[in-house]
Amino acid sequence: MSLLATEPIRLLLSLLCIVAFVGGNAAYLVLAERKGAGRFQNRPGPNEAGYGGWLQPIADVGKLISKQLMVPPDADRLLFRLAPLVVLTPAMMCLAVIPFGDTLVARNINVGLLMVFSFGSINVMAILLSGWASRNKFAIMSSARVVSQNVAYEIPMLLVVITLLMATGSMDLGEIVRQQAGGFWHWNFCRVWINPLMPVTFVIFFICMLAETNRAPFDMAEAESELVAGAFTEYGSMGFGVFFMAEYANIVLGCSLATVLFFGGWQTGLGAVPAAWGGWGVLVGLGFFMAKMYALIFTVIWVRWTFPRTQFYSLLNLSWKILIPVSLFTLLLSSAMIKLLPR
Amino acid sequence: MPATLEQIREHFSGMDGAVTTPADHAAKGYDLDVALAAGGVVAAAEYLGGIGFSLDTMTGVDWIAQNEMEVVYDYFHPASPLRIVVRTRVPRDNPEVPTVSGVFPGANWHERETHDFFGIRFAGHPNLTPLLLPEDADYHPLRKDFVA
Amino acid sequence: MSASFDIGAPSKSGETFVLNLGPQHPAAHGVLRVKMTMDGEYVMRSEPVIGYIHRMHEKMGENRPLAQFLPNTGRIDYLSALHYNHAFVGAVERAARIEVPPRAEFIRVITSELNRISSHLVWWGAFLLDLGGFTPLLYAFDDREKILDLLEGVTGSRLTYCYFRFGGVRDDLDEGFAGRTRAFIAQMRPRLKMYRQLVTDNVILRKRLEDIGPISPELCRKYGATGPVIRGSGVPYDVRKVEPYSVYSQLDFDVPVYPEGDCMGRYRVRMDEIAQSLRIIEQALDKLPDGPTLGKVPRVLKLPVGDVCYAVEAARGRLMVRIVSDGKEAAYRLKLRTPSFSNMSLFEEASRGMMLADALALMGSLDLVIPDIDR
Amino acid sequence: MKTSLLAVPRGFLSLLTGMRVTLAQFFKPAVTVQYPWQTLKMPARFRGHIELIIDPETGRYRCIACKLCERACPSDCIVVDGAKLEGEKRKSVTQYQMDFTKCSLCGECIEACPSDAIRFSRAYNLAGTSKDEYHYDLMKRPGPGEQGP
Repeated sequence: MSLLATEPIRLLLSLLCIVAFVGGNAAYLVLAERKGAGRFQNRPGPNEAGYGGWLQPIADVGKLISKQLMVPPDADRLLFRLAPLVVLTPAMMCLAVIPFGDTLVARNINVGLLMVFSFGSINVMAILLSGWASRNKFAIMSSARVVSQNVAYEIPMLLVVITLLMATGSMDLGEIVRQQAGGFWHWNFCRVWINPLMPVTFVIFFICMLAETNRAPFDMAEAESELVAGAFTEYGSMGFGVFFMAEYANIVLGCSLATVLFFGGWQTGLGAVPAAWGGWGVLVGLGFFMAKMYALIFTVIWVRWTFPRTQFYSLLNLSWKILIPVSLFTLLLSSAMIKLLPR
Repeated sequence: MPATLEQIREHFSGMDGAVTTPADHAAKGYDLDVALAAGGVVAAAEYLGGIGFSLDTMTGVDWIAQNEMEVVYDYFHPASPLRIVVRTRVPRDNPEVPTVSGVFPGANWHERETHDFFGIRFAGHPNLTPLLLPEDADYHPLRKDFVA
Repeated sequence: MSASFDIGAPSKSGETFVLNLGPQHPAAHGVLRVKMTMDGEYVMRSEPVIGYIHRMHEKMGENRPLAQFLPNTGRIDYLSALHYNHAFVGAVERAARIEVPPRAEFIRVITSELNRISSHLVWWGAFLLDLGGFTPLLYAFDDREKILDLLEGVTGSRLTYCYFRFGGVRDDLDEGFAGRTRAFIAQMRPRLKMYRQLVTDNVILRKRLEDIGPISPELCRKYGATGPVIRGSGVPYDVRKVEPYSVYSQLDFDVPVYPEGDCMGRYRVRMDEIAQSLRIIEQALDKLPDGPTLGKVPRVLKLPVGDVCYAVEAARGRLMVRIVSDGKEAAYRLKLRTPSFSNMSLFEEASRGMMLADALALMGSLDLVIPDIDR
Repeated sequence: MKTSLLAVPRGFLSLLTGMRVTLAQFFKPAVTVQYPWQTLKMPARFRGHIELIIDPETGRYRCIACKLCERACPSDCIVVDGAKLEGEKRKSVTQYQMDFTKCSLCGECIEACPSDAIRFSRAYNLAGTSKDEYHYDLMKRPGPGEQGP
């Protein structure tokens, strides 16, 4: 017992949990996405493998693993194999600081938010690597697009996060959640007295998250009707599988972060969990966290199956001409309100 | 206002060696049939293009019995029901017709196709390479003496 | 000499590379290859390479009796097979002076217009797929399935129809067809509204299509582009109106025209055409006369010597069949003027200097069917 | 680009409208058929491969082996043979081969038939592992007595 309580063991266990969480989510979010797409398109989606298709992810992974990992001739062999690892690791690292419950956090550090963003930026590096190493024209065009896209969208995303930080005064994700305790009107999304544009801030955050994770309508990295499969054109087998997993890991991360920042993390929104529930209270909190996170993930899927892809340049226009000015404005507005209005 | 049939007919009657035959649209699908010498097709295209006609299509016909190749140009007008057919015959052993792709860029592909199928050469064509047939094709399948 | 054939737009960086789009590419919808000289994302010059599925239908038409060419007509443009049926039987009827009973003509119009709607629905879905929207395709196919069911009841086939015959149609409408078709029309109209809400009004789509790929009427004229391409450039050219065939002159319908000439113009023309086709079908069902569906045709059909043309408005534009006859059972020369061929030929000039994604939007808006180009 | 300030919220609203449309579809039942667990009934005029009609009175094929279908076929996929049976004026079919790999289901043969002896079947669940499986001997397929109405 005492051994379990020691910090390194606890950390190791938490990391294992995160890996399992990411793996399970990636596998079953693919199924959820396909099922969801099916529902949006009036069809059942995959339903042959197992009851209602529940074994589909296992069949998919089995298929991917059994295939040969081809490295195209003249490709940079090292970078080509490295890219899938580089894309998946940061997402997992970031999840270590996400507080799923009051005490359910792998490693609580007081600059958690900063860590999420610094590791999150490595994602673009991985796609750049894969595109470059593939030695494929489509892949290179795709990675060039992805770099400019990610640079463009990191700015408004950071701006809205700064807006939020002004209100919270802390980069500790646990602390940010604790500040949102109480009724749901205490969630940052609803705290219009700090900044009347808080919902707009969330929308900007959400759009940027879609763009950062390269999801439709901003899926420039893949853009299957233009660039075949973009940066992943030459990948097969689990190399492609890992990119796929990373996409979902990034979605999980983005939606978790949105839950923490805007929707009160593990807070129920109905008041505090009675202290008498003890350990069960944490589980209730976890349940609420997951419910909010998956609702956001559903929205991400919903958006993907509704809209056509944007053009590359209107994507950049959207960021530089609309999102950045608006987020700058919210930044100014909330700083002014914090200065002028009594707390 | 597009030119009337009479005006067009009058114009072509003035051309050297042109034979114009009016046709009943309901029975033939076109209004005027103009037979020209091969040299006149560019002038015809320029004239028809100038009064707003567009090249509908062009094709060859292999008249093997007469030892001649015919090239048929169909013109349509986007604003009037008039259809003009311009045709010219060239000897089968040396089928060469000047290109009209300078007047109608759309003729570029039509001429390449006609060259593919009949082996008719279009003098002055910028890129007379096989279009529908494989790039190394040296046969002309719509010639009547073609054996697969 | 036109210089436009070999000189592309000026390069911005001075470095170019060649991108082979196809023959297997998700946006080519078939085996079409476009050799693009790119400057980064900009298309400097694009050279379509066609003929991958060339089948020499014209030669087949020359070595078999006319009636045996009928199954070929359904396989040139597999999305609007009935129009090709119509053009071919129309040409033969014109040459042989075969009378077509009025009921057969109305059935031809009804089934052709249904076919036009189904073709436009496939285009709509596939075009949205080109633009990265997946869901509309499934909605379009759901509606199209209903049309295919209707046409299957009449013709027995779902895609490559061989239904029109010289002098009429093979079978009369099947029982309950009128009722089912009216029910479909009533169902389709709210769906068109849904399409508008989901796609046409969508700001992303409008940003992608408005002012993209402008095609001027002059460009259409130079290349012989027809159908929704020329109508999206503001020219009200529709064979059904300009050169009325069958019983179109008895039916009241509008020709949708948008003067913009951009991808959105062509998009709107096709969406409006679906509504107009519904109108035509409704009227034709109201006016449908009784009577035979097949006129008198000699058992061995020989066309008189001479040539004849017959044009119809296919879903993609002006389709013309020219038959040259030497009095035998088979045609001496059979020429198919297919709309996609001419529409595709202007891509080279129109795509110059565009960005890749926009060039593909332009290609999608031309509504290409590759076997229709290659024949 | 002309973008008025109002264009941004308007564009956003159009996105929400689109999302409302897809959400409404989300709760509608699937329109697909789960083939092969569910199958559809083919319409009366469905064009399957051709089959020989058995005369219900005599219980024999109506075909008189006149070979008009053979001649009418655009793709030369029919081979018919017949013989005169003892004491009969008409010929009877002894062999009716059809190469379904070439058939384009145009119906020329059915229209050419003077004795209404062939029609389209409604067989559509056709799958095979080699081309040879589609060289049909129509006198064996389907066997006499198995013919539907």
